[in-house]
Formats: sequence, structure tokens, C-alpha cells
Amino acid sequence: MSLSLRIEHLSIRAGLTLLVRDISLTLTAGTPLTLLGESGSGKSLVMHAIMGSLPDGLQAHGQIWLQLPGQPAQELLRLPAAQRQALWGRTLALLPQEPWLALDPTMTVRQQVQEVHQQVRGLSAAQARQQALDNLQNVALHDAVVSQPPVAERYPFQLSGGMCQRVAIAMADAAGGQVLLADEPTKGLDEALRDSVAQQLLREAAGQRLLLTITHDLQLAQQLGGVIGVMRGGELLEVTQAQQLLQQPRHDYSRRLLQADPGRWPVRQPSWTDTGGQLLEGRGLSKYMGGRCLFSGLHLRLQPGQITAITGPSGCGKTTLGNILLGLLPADQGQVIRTSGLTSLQLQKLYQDPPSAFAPHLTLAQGFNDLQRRHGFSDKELAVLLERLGLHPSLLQRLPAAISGGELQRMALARALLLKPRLLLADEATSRLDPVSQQQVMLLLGDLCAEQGLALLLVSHDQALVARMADQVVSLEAHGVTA
Amino acid sequence: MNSTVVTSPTTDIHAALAQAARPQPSRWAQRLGWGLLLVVSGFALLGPWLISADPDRQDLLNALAPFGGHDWLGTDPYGRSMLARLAHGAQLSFLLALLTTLMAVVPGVLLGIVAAWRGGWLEKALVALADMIMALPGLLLVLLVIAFAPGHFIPLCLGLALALWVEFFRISRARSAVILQQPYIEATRMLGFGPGYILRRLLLPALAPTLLTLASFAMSTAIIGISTLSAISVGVRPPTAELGSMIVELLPYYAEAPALVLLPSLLIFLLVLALQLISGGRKS
Amino acid sequence: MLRSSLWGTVLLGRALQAVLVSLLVGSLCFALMHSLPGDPAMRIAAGRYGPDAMSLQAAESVRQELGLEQPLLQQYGRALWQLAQFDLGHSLVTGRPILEELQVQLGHSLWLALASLLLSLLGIPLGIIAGARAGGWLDRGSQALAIGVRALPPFVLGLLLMWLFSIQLGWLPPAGFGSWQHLLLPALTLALGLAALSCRVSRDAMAEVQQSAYFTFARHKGLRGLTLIQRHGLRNAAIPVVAYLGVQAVYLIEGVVVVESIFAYPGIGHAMVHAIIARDVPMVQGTVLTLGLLFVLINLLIDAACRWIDPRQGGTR
Amino acid sequence: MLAAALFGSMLTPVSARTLNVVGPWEMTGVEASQSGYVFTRMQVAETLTAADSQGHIVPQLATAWQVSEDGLRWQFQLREGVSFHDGTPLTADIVAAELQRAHQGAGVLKQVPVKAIRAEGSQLVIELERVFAPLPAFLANYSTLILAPSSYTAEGKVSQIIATGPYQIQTMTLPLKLELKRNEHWWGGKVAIDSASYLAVGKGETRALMAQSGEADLVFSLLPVSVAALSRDPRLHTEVVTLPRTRMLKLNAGSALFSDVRVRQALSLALDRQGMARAILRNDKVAANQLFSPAMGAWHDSQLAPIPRDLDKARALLAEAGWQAGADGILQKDGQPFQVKLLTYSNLPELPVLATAIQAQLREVGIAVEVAVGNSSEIVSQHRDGVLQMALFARNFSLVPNPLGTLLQDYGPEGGDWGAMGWSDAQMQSSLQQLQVITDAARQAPLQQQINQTLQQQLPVIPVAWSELAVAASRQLEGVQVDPYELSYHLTSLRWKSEE
Repeated sequence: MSLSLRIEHLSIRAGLTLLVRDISLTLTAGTPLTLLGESGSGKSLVMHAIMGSLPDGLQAHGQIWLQLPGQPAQELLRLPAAQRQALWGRTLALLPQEPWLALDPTMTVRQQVQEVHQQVRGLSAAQARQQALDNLQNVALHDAVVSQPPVAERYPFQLSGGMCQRVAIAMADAAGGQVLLADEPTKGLDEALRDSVAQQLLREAAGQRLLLTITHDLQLAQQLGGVIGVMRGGELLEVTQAQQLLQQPRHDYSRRLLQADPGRWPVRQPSWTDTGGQLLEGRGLSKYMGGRCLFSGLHLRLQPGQITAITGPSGCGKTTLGNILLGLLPADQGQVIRTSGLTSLQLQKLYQDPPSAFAPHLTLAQGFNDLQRRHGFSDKELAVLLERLGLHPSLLQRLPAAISGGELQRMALARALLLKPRLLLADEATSRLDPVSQQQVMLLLGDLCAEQGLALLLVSHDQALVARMADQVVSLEAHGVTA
Repeated sequence: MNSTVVTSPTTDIHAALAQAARPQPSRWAQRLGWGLLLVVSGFALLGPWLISADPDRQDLLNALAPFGGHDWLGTDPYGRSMLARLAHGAQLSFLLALLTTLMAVVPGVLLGIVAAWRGGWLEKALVALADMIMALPGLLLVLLVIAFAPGHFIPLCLGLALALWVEFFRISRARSAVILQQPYIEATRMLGFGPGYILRRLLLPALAPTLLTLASFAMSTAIIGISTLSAISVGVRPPTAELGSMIVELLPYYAEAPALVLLPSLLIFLLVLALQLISGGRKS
Repeated sequence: MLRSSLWGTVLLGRALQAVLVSLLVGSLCFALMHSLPGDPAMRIAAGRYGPDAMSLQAAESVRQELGLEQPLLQQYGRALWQLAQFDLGHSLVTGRPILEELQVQLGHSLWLALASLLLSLLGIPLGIIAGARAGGWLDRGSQALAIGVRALPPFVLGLLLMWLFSIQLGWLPPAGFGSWQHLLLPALTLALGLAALSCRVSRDAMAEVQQSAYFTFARHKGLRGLTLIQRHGLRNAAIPVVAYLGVQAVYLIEGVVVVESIFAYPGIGHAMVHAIIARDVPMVQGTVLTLGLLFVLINLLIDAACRWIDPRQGGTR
Repeated sequence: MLAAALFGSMLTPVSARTLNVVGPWEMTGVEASQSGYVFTRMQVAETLTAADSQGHIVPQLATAWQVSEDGLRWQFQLREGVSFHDGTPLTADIVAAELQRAHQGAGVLKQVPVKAIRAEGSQLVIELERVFAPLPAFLANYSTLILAPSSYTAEGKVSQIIATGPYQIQTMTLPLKLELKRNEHWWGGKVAIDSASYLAVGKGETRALMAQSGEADLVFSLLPVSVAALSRDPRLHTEVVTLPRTRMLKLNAGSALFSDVRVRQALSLALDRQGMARAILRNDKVAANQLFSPAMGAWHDSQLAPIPRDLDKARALLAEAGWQAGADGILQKDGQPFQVKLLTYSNLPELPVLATAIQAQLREVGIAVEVAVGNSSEIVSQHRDGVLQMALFARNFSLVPNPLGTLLQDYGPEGGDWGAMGWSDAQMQSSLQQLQVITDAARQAPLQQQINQTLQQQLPVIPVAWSELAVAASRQLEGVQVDPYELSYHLTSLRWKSEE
């Protein structure tokens, strides 16, 4: 029997609540399987059920059959915890989300790969070391030019996000796990890095290995090919060949999902016309960080109702520029001039990671109450706004961590809109959201600009999105700036 | 654009996971903590009212009476009722400990937050000050403050607080620095809230569990500190009943009446245990 | 090259701290000891001759001998000038050079501190095990024990240990100094208080490490049991624990005062209390300065240890 | 310096035959006036004279002495063949230099009206300004011990103790420890025990545990609570002797509160001496019915009955003196409450305890006492400033084996730091003057009794309890003698019982 993993009627419950409903899937070698869905669709739970690492209080029902070559198939859910954990690394390899947090900060990457050979596979130190260097070489982590310290001897904090993800892959290689489970492997990475990680994953799956990827990133799913499953609300809506799904999705949600890809958005009718009005102007802005020039002599004008995008690769200073324009950071040179009557309260911001923009111990209702007490809007106003943003009032009773990222970002939008802002900075505000939520939020923003003359400052690395949304684009590069 | 209003399983999954991820201090431990606190503080608050015996009334011929007699917990070497002395001692000690801890926590936490908030030279200066004070033996500080007004309670608390505030300063500075970098602080400011709101609504609640744990230890440190000072005769003056000085007073009789020495310690233990159980015993 | 300059900054920072501590100690001791109520000449005479032979006459001769009738500012200037020359002067009570006295006392104190620090390390594995199973019986038990130890004043704890180990078991001498057996009981008394702290800190650190993404990932990599804890738990948990050792050092120095007198151990804390009571200003200054510099030194070592354990601290900050 | 300190403190192991002595007294320095009593008690250093257990002055380094007719010139014959631990022979010149130094120092010799001290051949001559009969007793005080010239630095400070006693110092760790070995050339012959140590242990609880664990062979100054437990221990022998030392309340008789003798008497009657002796001091015999303890020979009046507690009489006396109970039960006179501050110190651990008991007892007659536990020097400085109200302390009448020296200091016309304050009695002054001149015991006795009676009636100080010295000795030791004058531990008469 060849290598395969078969999920049959998998359900996951938390007490009486059914979180994942009756899922059946089969993974075979050579065909990567990608589960696509928004956060909270239950796709991660499926992966943790396979791994055997569900959080306490969640129970999996159904069957997961693991077939290893030359061995009788085993049903994972029935194995005792110790035996399941024995499969970790050796058979089941998990690529973590945000690997820069998942690597041990106190060990060099070589040591962390080496210990897999040494501790898990029982090799001698010298052999393990050599193999670890090979593994790192295989994921293209080696020094193109001689660097100090060499890449292999660096600590995680000295590596970029993409490099960390490749280290994690090298570790999976080292253990030789035949089932590779990748959990949102491109979360927080920009396009270029995403592509390189996708390439690496494909290389891994090319051999005798199973690859299951969890993502909301359509581009990644497309690059991986194979089979795609679409999940929503704990249900598996459809499982189809990648090509077929991308061209002819059967399920309504799948269609929406595909259409939500910025590349497929309908072309937006520009609502803004240059009226000569001016909200904010940046003159000759320069900023240096760590001795490096992010940008210099930058001129920029924002007008009411205008959508301005700041774009460029990660680390180029997009967010810094946005913050300078909002007055959150000082510029090293130049000045930001606000139109008269523009108060700080009328400048608002949406953050990349919605949960971090809310105090974790306050329910949303408490937050809105405090805001109401401070600024005195009516209950009606809030209710109308929430409805407009598609948020059920019952969500207010929850803590920020207990609602989805898309919902939370809309809550953040609601919070900002209550102050009647004239300029809104959306700092990668949708980069962590699934495409449907992203589209929802972006369309809302676009409508608001058109209706209320809100100026939007969009910081994004997503060229497609920028192309669909922006009236004006500021493109930052590693050195200097092109406007 | 017309999006559907849903409360889908989507949000249920978030709620369920949030529930699972949050470490819940066990319910029974917290209840036990509150129960203990009620008993101990009840004894300290109401005891002196309910127990008619005079804690200072001596009867030298009835010294070191055993448990269970007229005075329930026996008598001390002067023939004074242990029960009455424990109740009065608990009242005074807990009050002093509370006062000391407040005197340490309030400036410690506020300065810690100010340092983290303002940064720059102010933070450097405050950190240097805290380092200096840590490098000075706490006992010296306490002795110096007390020497100005021997036998009075406020300098005693002040002296102890002078040595204790540094820990609160360090912890609140370190933790505030992390919290203040969170985007939600910036977001709150942009929403028009002032420093007062951020302090009251965001910072203090986030610091509270850690501070409560530290403070409960600080309370026991304060009471033990007073006893150490009593041991070198600079603590509380006789015949005042105070748990720390009672330990010192009773120590010579440890061979004849070992329980007497341990009773005041037991009260301190129960108080700290109760506070720790309530705070969930989580430091980090 | 990057590292060496960083080390330079650290050393410079601590050196600066040492100088500031010296200056502060010098001034503070002087100012406060002189502004304290009570006649220093009387106190010194009582310290020298004991209450039996203490008299007004004795106090007056002390006053003349020590020049205590000189203007304060003059005395202060002299004190600081001497301090700058590393001249700590002579003890007003014993009449011997402070440096000579400190050398003996410091030696004994260092042995005691070292022994108690070593013994207190026993709290760390207990804390690690408790933290590895947070909420378990060992966790609860060690928490109660820690609170219990902290609810007893050190002199009661010391007496209990003496009674147990010397009288009941007959294993160790109850008090005195001169051999390693003599060192054990006072060290244990201090160590219990320390272990109570380090146990809780390491428990919390371990519990936190266990919830971290990297620890989870290491498990998912296939590491298990002791290997896992040893390779990914200890080092990371050690970061806050080692940082806390600096704070512990303070406790150690504090606790020493009481423990030394109950065990008749000739350490620096004992000397300091006596000096304060007897208003032996040079001796107070000498002891406090030594303790302060010791604290700076310990913190320097802790800085070094933290940097060694946590590579991130070499780069950032 | 750190490393040197670390390794310098490692000490050599001690031999099993060492006699371990433990006492509460720390050696604050090496000067005779500071720690001399440890050196003389441990028999490292010797004085010219000594005292027997009755307080009679007996020869030590001086074998005989005589005084001239006019009583102004004393001649002391020094013992022959005495040498210091370093081999230097003892000469009259050395002794003269030593005593001159003692006279200029802070010791008791300052009180003696010395005109000149000089050597005449093998004799030591002391010339006085005026007659001073108790001189030989003063030469038994530890501050007059004789050290070899090699003990001193060039600046004339003591750097080591090189003396004449049967034991010599091997190591000294100030302030806590002395390690001694036998002086093989002692003039008194060979002593049985070859090495000894002295350890100062401040805490009484620790001292008791050291006796119980066998770590110490001879333990001095046991706490009252420890005595009963230790006397039940079959391995230990305990002994309690009453000292010529008294715990007393000093009153400021010059102040409005205590100038009336009836108030002082009332205070005395309000004290529960028997209760304090039994419950706190655990020794019924130490309840003081007079200032002078039975250890003070002829000064003590054995005919006196115990002073019973009599609250009614005390209240009556206070009422006579014009003190009436106020609403809160506190006595009042002219609108002023009877509030008084009682100053004591904790060097002697029983003092704060007694103060607490006295506080409660005086409260029963309506006197509000605030107890302040401070430093012993505060009593002296508050006496000097005249602000002292009441103090509790223990006064040693045998600092010099003859109490006269102390009495002169404490009850002279001006009073004294550790005695009367704002009180003086003409008849007593004349008795004290006469006692300085008279050497005949039979003629001394009536004067001594007169002084005792005056103090008993006038109560410038109120005796509370006599002091006792409790000693625990290992049963393996033979020949333990407890000296009530605390001049010597008599190590030379000790021997180990034959090996079991």
C-alpha cells in the first residue's frame, strides 16, 4: 500500500458545540491538498486533529487513517496520546505559523536542525551536523557570499521571516516526516517571499510525501496546485482539482472566494476627482532608521475622497511614512501641513493585526461604551453603523479574541467611523484577512470615500489590491522613492 | 455591497478557542482563597470586638497556660490571652502590612509606568535611582527612617516601603513597556482618550494580576520585616500586640510552648495563601 | 567586534553604577548618621565599653578623641576625600582599620552567600517540575511551601533548623564558624527563603515557556520528555530566573543580617547592624559600601550570564 | 581582595580535646578597657589582684601589698618568675607603664585619686592624692590587666594580646571568637586542659542549643527559660548564682513626678516582684527586697522581709501625694496626667520583658507608662540633659569587687548616670566618705547598713530583681566553679573526666 492519509467523517466539538462538521478527505502522495477558508472556518482544527494537538476541551470524532508504506494502516484518533506524539517529527511534520516565533530564540538555526537528527533520529553529533548543513543547503539557506556569522550559525532573530520559514521546512526534512502539515505558511510574508515559500513546499511535495496546507491565500493555493478543499463555518463545502476549482467553482462560497481575489475585483469607478481641495500635505519628508535612509525629499498631497496607496517591499518604510503623515512619528526632515480645522481626532488608523488593536481584557461593548462616554454619539448611530458593516450586535458582548479577524477589523472600522474621520490610514489592514473579508472591508472603505469624502491612505504590499483601489500611488523602494 | 449578518459557527470557533487558550485559575482555588480571606480578615476585623479579653492584661501567675482553658488558645509568658492578642495583632499587622504595601505599590507602579511611558532621561534617572536603592541594604534604609521617630507606625511603614517599592517599579516598568508598545494603546490615543483613561482602563487591569501576587508577598515581607526589626528592638513598642513582634516575644519559649510561636506565623501564612489563591498565583 | 563594544558599554554602565553607589553611600551614611537623633559620642562609647562601663566621662573622652565636635561640613569633606582615596579609615569602636575588619567579615559572608546560593538552586528544579505540570499537586504543594517559608521570620526558621539538625538528629553543630559543617545550617536558613522565591520564579518561567510557540514546535518536531525540557525549556526558562537572581542577591544580603547573629557567624551584615547601633560611621560606610559594590558585581555577573544565555541581548537593547 | 578574603577565612580544624566556652559577650576591640573581661575570664591575661568567691581581695600577679600610715602610698610586691607568653619577664617597670596607661584610659582606674605610679625595684608603688582604701579591689578590674610591651604597635595601640595567663591566644576572630592553647610556662604550674576556645553567641536560644548539642562544654548566661530544660538534660550540669548586680528602676527624683518620696514608695509597692521573678526570671530567689543582693556580703541585710505587692497602700500613698484617678483611670494632678516614659535597652534580653510587665503593673495604680527600647547610651545622655523620667537597667556593683567604687559613682552628691538622679542624702554622703578611709570590716558594717537603709527608705532607685548568672556545663567536666564576681571562669581548675 502506498502512503496516504484518509479522513473519514471527522467532527470536532467543544462540549456541546459542533465546531467542525463531518469532513472526509484523502491525501495521496504527489498531490498537494490545500484547505482554503477564512479564519475560524475550522481548517486549522482539522490539521490539529490529524496532528493530535487539539487544545484541551476539544474532542475529535470520526476516523483518520494513516497508511504508511509497508505497514498496516492505523487509525490516529484511537491511538493513545503517547503513541500519537511518537509520530510527531518522524511521521507527521508540522510547519508552524509565523515561524519566527516558533524557532527557539536561544539556539542557532543549525543547532535546531541538528538536534532533530541527533535526538529524533539518533545520529552522532558529527553526522547530525553535516546532515543539518545539507538540509539547510537544500532549502537554499547557505551563504551566497561569505557572511559573518554564516547563515547556519545565526539566531532566529537575525533572519528574515522567509528564511525562518525555510528553516522550519529544513527541520521537517530532517525528521523525515512523510506527512507535511503547513499551517498558514505565508502569513505575514510579502509576495516575493510567499512565492519562494510556495516553491519550496512544492519541492517537498514532489517526493514521496503528503502535503496538507492550510491557508486563506488564493495565490498560494493556486501555486501549489493539486487538490483544493474549501471550508467555511466548520463545513467542507467542496473538494476539487485546483484547476477546476479556480476555473469553475461549484459552490457559491467558493465562487465568492475566488472573486474576492483582488486581481478579479471589478474595476472600481473612481469617485474622486481632483477638486484642488487639500487635506494634508507632506513636504520634503525624509526619514532615516538605523543609519539607513528610508526615503528623502518626499512630496505628497492628500485630498478629500482620494485614495492614496503607499506600496513597496517589506521593510521599505511604508508604515513609517503613513505614521509620519498622521503625526504619530516625527519626520527627520520636511514637514506635514494639515488643512486648517483638521484635528487629530479626524485622523484615524486601521491596523494590520486586528486583535492587537483592541485591549484584550475589555469586551467590545465596554470599549464602545467608553468611546460613547468620551465622544457622545447615540446608540442609534452605532446600531446603524454596525448594520452597515454587517456586524451583529450580539458580537459586542464578546472579547476581541472571540470573534474573527474580519469581524474585528470591521469593528475597528466602526470605532474609527464613529469619530467622523476625514483621513483614515489602513496599514496593511486586510493582509491577514481571508479574501472575502478583505474584499468586504475594502469595498466598504471605497464606498465611504465616495460617500463622505473620506481620504484613505492605504499601506499595502499587494500590487493587485493597490491597482484596484488607489487613485494615487506612492511606491517606495529599498533605496529612494518613485512617486 | 450587502453583506449578510450572521452569527455563524465561524465566530463560535473563535469563542471556543479563545476560551481554551485563556488560562483559567481553577474555580475551587479561587473560592478557597476568598473563603480564607474572609475568615482571616474577619478574625482581624471583628476579633478585637468579639473577644472581650484585654490583650494587654497581664496575669503573671497564669503564664503560659495551655490550650483549651479559659483563654482558648492559652496565655503568653505574661499570662495575657493569646486569642485576644492574636486578634489585635492580626488587626494591627494586616493594617500595617496593607499600609506598607500601598506605600510601596502606589509610587512603585506609578513611577514604573511613568518611566516606561516617558522614556528618555527620565526613565534612565528613575532606573538609576532604583538601582541605587537596591544596592543599599534595605535594613539600613529602614533603620534610618525609623530612627527619626522610634516607636511610631508611619515611619516604620515608610521605611519598609522604601525598600519594597523598587520591585514594583521594576516589574511595572518592564510590563508597561511591553503593553505601551501594543497598537491598541496608540489606537486608544487616536480615539481621543487621555493618559488617565489608558492608565485606569488599559494598563492597570493588565498589570493587576502580577501586582496582586507580588503585593501579597510584599505584605508577608512587611510583617516579617517588622518582626526582624522587633528582634533588634526597633519595631513596635510593648505592649502592643503585633504578629511580627509577637513572634519575637514568644520565641524564647519555643521549647515550652512551641505552638505559641507558630500561631502568628500561621495567620501570616493564611493571609498570603488566600491572596495568592485569589490572584491565581500567576506571576507572568 | 560588535560584541566587544557591547561588553564595553555594559562594563562602563556598571562601573558608573559602582561610582554612583560609592558616592551615594558615602554621602547618605554621613548625612543620615549625623542627622539621626542620639549623641554619637554616647553611642560609640556604649558600643566600645558596654553598658556596665559606659559613663558620661567615657563619652566625653570619645568625643575628644574622634574630633566629633568639629563642624559637620569639615567632617563630611574629610570623609569623601578619604573615600576617593579608597581610605575607609578606622572603626570608631574597635579602632582597627576598616579594610582589615572587612576582609575577615567579607570572607565569611562570601562563603555563607555562596553556600546559600548553591543550596537555593535546589528550588529551581522543583520549580521547573512544578511549572512543567502547572496546576498539579507538586505545583500547589510547592506554592504552599514557598508561602510557608516566607511566613516565618528567618530567625524562627533558623532556630527550627538548629533544633532539628543539631538536637534531634545530631548531624550538624548549631552555631559557630570555622568548618563547612558550621556553614550548612545558616546557609540552609537563607537558602530556604531564596529557594522559595526561585522555585516560584522558575515555575512561572517554565509554565510560560511551555505555552510558547517555540516549545510547541519543538514538541511537534519530535522532541520529547527530558530532552525537550533540557534543550528548549531550561535555557529559555533560565532567562527570567537568572535575571531574578540579581534581586535574590538583595534578599541574601538582607537575610544575612539576622541569620548571622542567631548563628554567631562573623559576617558583614552582623557588623553593619552593630555599626549602625553604635554609630560607627566609618564602619557603616565600609559595610554598606562593600554590600553595595557586591551587589553591583553580582549584577554584572548576572548581566554576563543573561547575555550568555540569551543571544538576543547581544544585539538589541 | 575578594579572593584573599574568601580563602583567608578558611580555618584550621579544631582538636577534639578543646574546651569550648560560650558566652554572650562580643569582643568589640582588643583594648583592655573594651574586651579585657573576656581575656581575664578566659585566663589569658591577669591583673595584680583577684577576688575569692566571697569578694575578698587575694593575690594574683602581686603577692602582697601594704599601705603607709597616712594611707597615701601603696606598695605592691610583684610575683617572681612570671613571664609573658612571648618569654619576656614581668617587671615592675612594665607593670607601672601598664597601670599608667590604664589610668589615662577609659577604665575604672580613672576614679582612683592617683598621684603617681612608678616602679621601685621589684615593687610597684602607687601614690594617692587622698586616702582611698579600696585601691587593691580596683586592681582586680579587667581594665588594669597587664600586657607585654610586644602587644603594642609603634603608635601605642594594642595589636595583640601577649599576657601572663595560663592560656595564650592562638587565633582571634573579632568580635566573636578566641582560640587558646595552654601556656606551658605559667607561674601557677601546669593546667589540665590543653586548649580552649571562646565563642560569643548573642542569642540566648542559640546558647542553650549549643549546650544541648554538646557543641559547647561551658555556657554562660543562659536565659531563664532555658535553665529548667537544660537542668533536665542528663549530660549537663546547670548552676545558677546570684550576682552582685541588680535590675532597678531609676527615677528622676528631681522632676515633679517623682520628687515626692511617697510617689516613689507607691511605685515600689505597685510592683509585683514575686510574680516577675517567678514568671519571667523563673527564679523566686531573685525578687529584690533591697538594692544590694545577697552576693554583696555585709552590704546585704538578710533580716529584711520581702516587699509584698500592696496596691491599696500604693494608691493611698499616691492619693496623699495629690494624685487622683481621672476619667480614663489615669492619675491626675493639677490637670496633668501621670504619664511617664520608661527607657530601657535590649542588650540584656530580659529588660524589655520586665519593662512590659512593669508597664502593666503600674497601669493598675493609674500610671501610664510608655516603654521605649533604645540604646543603653540614651540613659546616660538623657541623664546628662536632665530629661530622663524613668529607666530600667541592670547595674553591676562588682565591676570592682568592692561596691564602694560604683556607689561613689552612682550616689555621689551629684547622683550618677546609673544611679540617683536629682536626689542626694547628706548622711549617706558622709558614710560613703568614711568608707573610703576605713579598712576595718567591723567598722565598715554599720556604715554599709546605714547606706542600705537610706536607699531603702528614700528609694532614689527602685530595686526590681537581682541578677543571676546561669551556667550549663558538660558532665564530662570536673571542677566547675562559677565566680559571682565574673572575674574568671576558673579554667585552670577544670579537667576532663577520665575517658569513658
